[in-house]
Amino acid sequence: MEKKKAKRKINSSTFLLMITIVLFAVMYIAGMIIFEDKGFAKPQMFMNLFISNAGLIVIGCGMTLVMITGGIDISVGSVTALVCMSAAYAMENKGMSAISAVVISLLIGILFGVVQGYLVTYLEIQPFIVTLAGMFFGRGLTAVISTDMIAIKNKTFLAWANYRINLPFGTYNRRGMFIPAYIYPTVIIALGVVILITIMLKFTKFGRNLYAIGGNQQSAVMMGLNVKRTKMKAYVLDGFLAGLGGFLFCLNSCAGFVEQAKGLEMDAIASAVIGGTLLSGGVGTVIGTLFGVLINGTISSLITTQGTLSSWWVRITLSALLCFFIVLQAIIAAVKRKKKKN
Amino acid sequence: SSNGSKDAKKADDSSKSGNITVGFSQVGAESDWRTANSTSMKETFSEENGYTLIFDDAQQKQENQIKAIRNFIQQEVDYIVLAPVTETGWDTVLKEAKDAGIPVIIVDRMVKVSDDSLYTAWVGSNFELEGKKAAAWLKAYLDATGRGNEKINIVDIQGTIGASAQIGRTKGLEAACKENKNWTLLAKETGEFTQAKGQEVMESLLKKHGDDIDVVYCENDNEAFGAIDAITAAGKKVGTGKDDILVMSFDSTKTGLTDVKDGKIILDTECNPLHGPRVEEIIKSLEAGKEPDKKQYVDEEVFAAVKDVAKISADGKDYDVTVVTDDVISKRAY
Amino acid sequence: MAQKTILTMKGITKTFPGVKALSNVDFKLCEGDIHALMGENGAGKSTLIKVLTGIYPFDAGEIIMDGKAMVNKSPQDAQNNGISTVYQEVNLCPNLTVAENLFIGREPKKLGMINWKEMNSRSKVLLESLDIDVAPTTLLDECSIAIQQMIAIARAVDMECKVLILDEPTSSLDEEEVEKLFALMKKLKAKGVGIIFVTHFLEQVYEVCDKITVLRNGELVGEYDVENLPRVQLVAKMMGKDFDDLADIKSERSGEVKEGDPVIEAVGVSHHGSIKPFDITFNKGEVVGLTGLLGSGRSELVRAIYGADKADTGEVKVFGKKVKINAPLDAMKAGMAYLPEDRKKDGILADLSVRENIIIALQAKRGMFKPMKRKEMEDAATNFINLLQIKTASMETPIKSLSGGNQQKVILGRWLLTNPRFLILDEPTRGIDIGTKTEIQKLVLRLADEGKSIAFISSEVEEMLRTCSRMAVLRDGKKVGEIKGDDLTQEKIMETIAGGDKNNE
Amino acid sequence: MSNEKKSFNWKAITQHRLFLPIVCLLVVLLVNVIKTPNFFAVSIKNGVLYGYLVDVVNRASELVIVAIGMTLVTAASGGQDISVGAVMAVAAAVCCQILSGGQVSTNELMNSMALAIIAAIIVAAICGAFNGFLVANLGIQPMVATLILFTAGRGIAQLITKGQITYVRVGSFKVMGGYIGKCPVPTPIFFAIAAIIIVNLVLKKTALGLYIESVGINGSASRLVGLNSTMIKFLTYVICGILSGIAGIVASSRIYSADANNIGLNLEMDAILAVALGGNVLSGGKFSIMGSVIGAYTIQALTTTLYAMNVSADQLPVYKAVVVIIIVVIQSPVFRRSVDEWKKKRALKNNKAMEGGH
Ligand SMILES: Nc1ncnc2c1ncn2[C@@H]1O[C@H](COP(=O)(O)OP(=O)(O)OP(=O)(O)O)[C@@H](O)[C@H]1O
Ligand SMILES: Nc1ncnc2c1ncn2[C@@H]1O[C@H](COP(=O)(O)OP(=O)(O)OP(=O)(O)O)[C@@H](O)[C@H]1O
Ligand SMILES: [Mg+2]
Ligand SMILES: [Mg+2]
Repeated sequence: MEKKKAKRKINSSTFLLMITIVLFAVMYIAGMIIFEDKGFAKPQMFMNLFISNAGLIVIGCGMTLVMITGGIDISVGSVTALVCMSAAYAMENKGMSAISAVVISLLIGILFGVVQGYLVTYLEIQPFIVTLAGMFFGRGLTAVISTDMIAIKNKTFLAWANYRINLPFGTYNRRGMFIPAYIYPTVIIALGVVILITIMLKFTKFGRNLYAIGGNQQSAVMMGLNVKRTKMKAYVLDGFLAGLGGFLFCLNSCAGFVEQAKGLEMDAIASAVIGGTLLSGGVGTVIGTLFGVLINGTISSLITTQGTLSSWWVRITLSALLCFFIVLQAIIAAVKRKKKKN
Repeated sequence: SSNGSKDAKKADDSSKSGNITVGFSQVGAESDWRTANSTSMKETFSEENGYTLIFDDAQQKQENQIKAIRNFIQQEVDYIVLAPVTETGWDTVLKEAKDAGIPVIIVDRMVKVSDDSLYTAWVGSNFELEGKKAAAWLKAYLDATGRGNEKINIVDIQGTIGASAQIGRTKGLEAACKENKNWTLLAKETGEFTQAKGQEVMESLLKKHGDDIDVVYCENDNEAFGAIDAITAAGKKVGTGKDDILVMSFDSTKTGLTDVKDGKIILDTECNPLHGPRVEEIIKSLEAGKEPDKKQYVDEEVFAAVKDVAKISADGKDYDVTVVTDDVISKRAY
Repeated sequence: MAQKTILTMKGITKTFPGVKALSNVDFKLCEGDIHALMGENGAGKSTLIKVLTGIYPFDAGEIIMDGKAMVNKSPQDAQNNGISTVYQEVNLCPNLTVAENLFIGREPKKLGMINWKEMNSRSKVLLESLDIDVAPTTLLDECSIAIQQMIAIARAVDMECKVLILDEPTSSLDEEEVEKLFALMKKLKAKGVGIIFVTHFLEQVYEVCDKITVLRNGELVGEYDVENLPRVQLVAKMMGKDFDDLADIKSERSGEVKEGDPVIEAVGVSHHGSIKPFDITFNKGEVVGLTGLLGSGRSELVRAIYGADKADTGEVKVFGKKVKINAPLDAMKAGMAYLPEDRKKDGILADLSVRENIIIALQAKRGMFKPMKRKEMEDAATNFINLLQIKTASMETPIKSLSGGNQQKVILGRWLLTNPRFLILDEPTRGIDIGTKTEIQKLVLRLADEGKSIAFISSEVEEMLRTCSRMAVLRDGKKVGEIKGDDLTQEKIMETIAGGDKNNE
Repeated sequence: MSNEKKSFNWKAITQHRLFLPIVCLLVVLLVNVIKTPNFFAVSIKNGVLYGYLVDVVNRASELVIVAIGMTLVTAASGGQDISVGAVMAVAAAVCCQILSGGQVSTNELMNSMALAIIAAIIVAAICGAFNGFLVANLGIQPMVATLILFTAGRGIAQLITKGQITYVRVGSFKVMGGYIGKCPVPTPIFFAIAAIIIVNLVLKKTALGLYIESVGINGSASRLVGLNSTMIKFLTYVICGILSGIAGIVASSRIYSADANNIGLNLEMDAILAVALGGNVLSGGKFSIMGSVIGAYTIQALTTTLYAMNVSADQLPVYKAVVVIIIVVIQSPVFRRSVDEWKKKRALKNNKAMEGGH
């Protein structure tokens, strides 16, 4: 009897995550079958999902943290732009080293985290509004630094950005040459962050407190948790991850400009939600967010591979797939809920 | 490895079908100009012409374009055509293309990369030259109408800050203002290439500078439409009259030229979106084993509402000024 | 006699906008004492506790613990200072497991990481020691409110503490659970823990407590030893006036219930997974009690009738006519009203004013396009505030700033306003002070006299015996019997609940 | 005596929930007294009202209309509709495409104006219904549900206009974004006022307002008192869709064209901001339409002010962010509490000093 109950519990809390992973696998395999002749089945295609989204994965992790507390951070796109611009400006216009660019990036992230965290936690202003202001601020500040595009030519930086790590598998191109699949260091950093945060969420006091706060903030206070400090820490960590993610983003694009990473916050939020995180707080995992990112990436990859859609059909198809996905998820969850009740 | 060779064979089969595969990464569909640009590409690289076009819309996001190029590489396309969202940030992914042995042709905006061999050729507009042409025309026109020494106040309604077109066109004007001592640039404010913003900015400028403004330099047609509305609403007139305001614009879309014909826009400098044929030329010469010119500017004209100026020169070259008639408008493709 | 004082509160004063919740209250707790904190609804008991544990800052006064003055800035501070608390409203996290709710903030660790295995096994031991039948890995959200209450208690008692505060922990527990709790309290008392115990059940006070402190309207009435304060006097002190004893209310009943004048009949109604098909009839002018052990499905039964959970099978007849009940509104239109058991979750609209909370059901019944006039709303609100003696700063005060018991009265008022012919009361007297409780019981009987039929659920058998003329007994989601007339005795009920064969019809 | 009365009223005023939003709006406006003295000058030029202030009120119209819808959605579902800008674009596209009869540019109406407007509003309502269905019936979180139309909307609009900007250069169409005959007041202002009045009337004359608040505060309790939570949430999304549609028509009439990419661009963020500046909670429950309206005017006043002060548009967000933060901090309960405490302390000190004086 007890065992049965325990099993039921595991199902309900990891269920959304499992749907997400299964749906991702189904979609990807379908893509591999349909677009096999267009190279969709190549391992590198899969690696590209990680390469192109390394920054987003890290930013998504930060987003997941604040969403678990019941908050949100829509400044991440602007922070990314600001990080890229500052790093580029520091290296190109001020002649600083690549290492100092890293430091600057992380500092910017942390600074945003601290200020936004303070406003949200101690002045109890709604997170959406605080980070909306953060979004305006970051974007504006980017323009203040420079309205020109700055290309990064710093040798060390470019060496980092182009350091290819070949994997022991690959494919043959049409001339019969073996091309190994490869990744960049950004991918390793991103996956490292996912693993660390997963451990943190599951096995540290801080991690569990985040869930408690998201579940019921009032209760968390009454149970004697230090809600304010925990929340503050979550925003600072989120800021740090936004800074780090921004830097990874920068490694992918090697440039700084005002319009960079516009709308990234929506990608991050969508990824987290598809991965099973609730905007209302208390529920979510970064593994889920990782799959959310991969799903978004796969959808756009499928559309690119298809390759005959006009601009507007791209948008419509993209959101139709997104819609299909979200609705399917909702329906499966609802059916599951009903079953559980019975 | 048997699997690998099978793949290789299959790829061979598909390339034997004869079509040349071109992957085109477009910025988006943010303006009529862009749509015309996409259409030009699609018409040129059609199945009938012996091509397979893989079209990708990046929705104004550079990261999407990077993804698309990586995707093209995996699809083993023959050529990649890139209309970049930004000038910078292409080193890594273009290197990947180069390593895969796929030539990359850049259209529209230029890219800044550490190594020029990362792309094969570039086709596009010279935005700064466009700005210079416009300024040259204005100078010639003022001279021709006897206002050459008058104090001329100009406001610049800029494009989206950071866009290459904005940077080039603003530069062209600024250089001219420096040269002509009697020209004053009263204000620069972005209208974000849209009619609504252009109107809003113009309203505000009119309130601030009132009757002082002589020339409004709009960096595209949509902004010009907005500015004209704002000017008319404030009880002023656009046109050549004594207290009127001269409105200058860029792009020369069909609707823009209609306003030129009506005398609302005094000068419209063309920005040609029809890149398809030029790109095809480059691909043809590459297929033939030739090396094309690295930089190729598309031809662009200057359209005026008045006949006062027949010829202008900019960057040491002469350009004819076309006076807009119904005929000119009906020939416009976009 | 030489008991050591562990906690002293002196001259505590606390004001909320519009209310003086506490004025100059003194309180003293000794080692190994169980100290009852008594008072009517809104007297300031919960507020005193919240001030002590740092949820609210206080305006004046001082708190001395172990001879040192201290101020708890937060419940965390209070915990660190050895004060462990179960608040009146269950305050746990619904999205966490039972084990986590028990241990959050003090998780067992290994190498700096939370040791889930140990946490779960320790939880299991703790739950078993209190006879709580739930697996540690269950999500709290899936537990019934009584289980949640027990978990909150388990959490509090498991913490090393010098002072244990229990604010109405027994309101949603049945007698068996209460016994378990008392045993536990006595054990802690023997260890020298000082316990502050808030309850509205006088018997419980006399069963376990040593001292009683009475509050009235935010002011201290006095501190007494239990032996020196007979019940009648205690009640008089709480209410500030003499109280005609609560005994035979039932004798006040005038009208005879006419059998066979059914208002609501349920035939074969069931809800999958929670309640098996049952038949039940509610006659005009009759109060029917529903009894059974905790989790026996009493709430589920009435919810199925009311359409709160749509019934899977069976039909409901009103005055012999079949009505389709798909949603609560259908039930309301058929003249039903339902006072839910979980006030916080299903009852109050926290941010809305008392006035709005009172009129909302009537408004919903009338429909969107027939909004009530302001005057009408105010009259209704004033009427029920007076009738039920709801203690509120004004009718525009948000309901969330009322004391628990007063919130309950507002919800009761909400349903009376709709003038139902069939009233479902699921634990209507939970958290209500003794005076008002009697008032409500009287009210229930009066309503029955007026010809309304009533379904009454309560964990207090005595209360049911006083009010009900017939009782249905449930066990494991099944109706196992009905008792009426002279059979209506405590023993008989217990027998049926336990599964005596005789009455299983 | 009169003094006493005044101070009594004063307290009542400061307690009013719209007090701070109004003060913030006034402060933003008053900055101009120093910086741009002619800001408040309103004159009649060319037969119409002319001045910065007129611009503020005129330009804010779409934002006001959308913010009203956003308020209702926020109150009922505790989430925001981020597709409003895209829905505006769709409505504009439908309207212009019908008027132009499918051409890229037209100088005469190809179909009747009423048909175009009604069709546009119906399409907008359908968009709202789509969002409402996802949120209310399927229980999808609002921001995610509306993310779908947020991405698809402009694509749909482009599909309708075939990727081009459709121009309707006809006087009668320009009226909605311009002027009615000889009336000196810009028409969008009338639209905004009409929207405010109609929605307020609906909320006053029906119990919808109470229903929305109740559903937003506690869905399960609302259901038990007989409210149809699903229906009410759904309804707010439909209303929000319709209002977005109206705003879209006004915006497209201003530029007599359907610019799928730019109509209502980023308006969703400003609308949400307006809701918050009006003192509303973004997690649902109690709401004030007038608060959001004031919030919307505050945002536009801020933008116009910054323009008037010659702040370049790309740096404008920095100032906007700072002002927004200041406003929300002033309105935050924590800040107000600490101010109250500070006041109390000072009063206490003064009292003591006075006592000492005795
Ligand atoms: N957060 C608050 N804001 C405003 N007033 C409050 C608040 N909390 C309590 N009050 C008021 O303080 C008074 C005392 O409330 P309290 O909750 O302490 O009563 P109580 O003795 O615990 O009653 P009950 O037995 O009903 O739980 C009540 O009048 C209540 O309305
Ligand atoms: N939220 C819930 N999730 C899962 N099961 C529940 C939930 N609430 C109740 N149950 C189960 O439903 C059955 C009936 O519970 P119900 O609440 O009707 O009991 P009850 O007799 O009203 O007891 P009480 O009101 O004293 O808790 C029980 O087996 C209980 O475990
Ligand atoms: Mg209490
Ligand atoms: Mg129950």
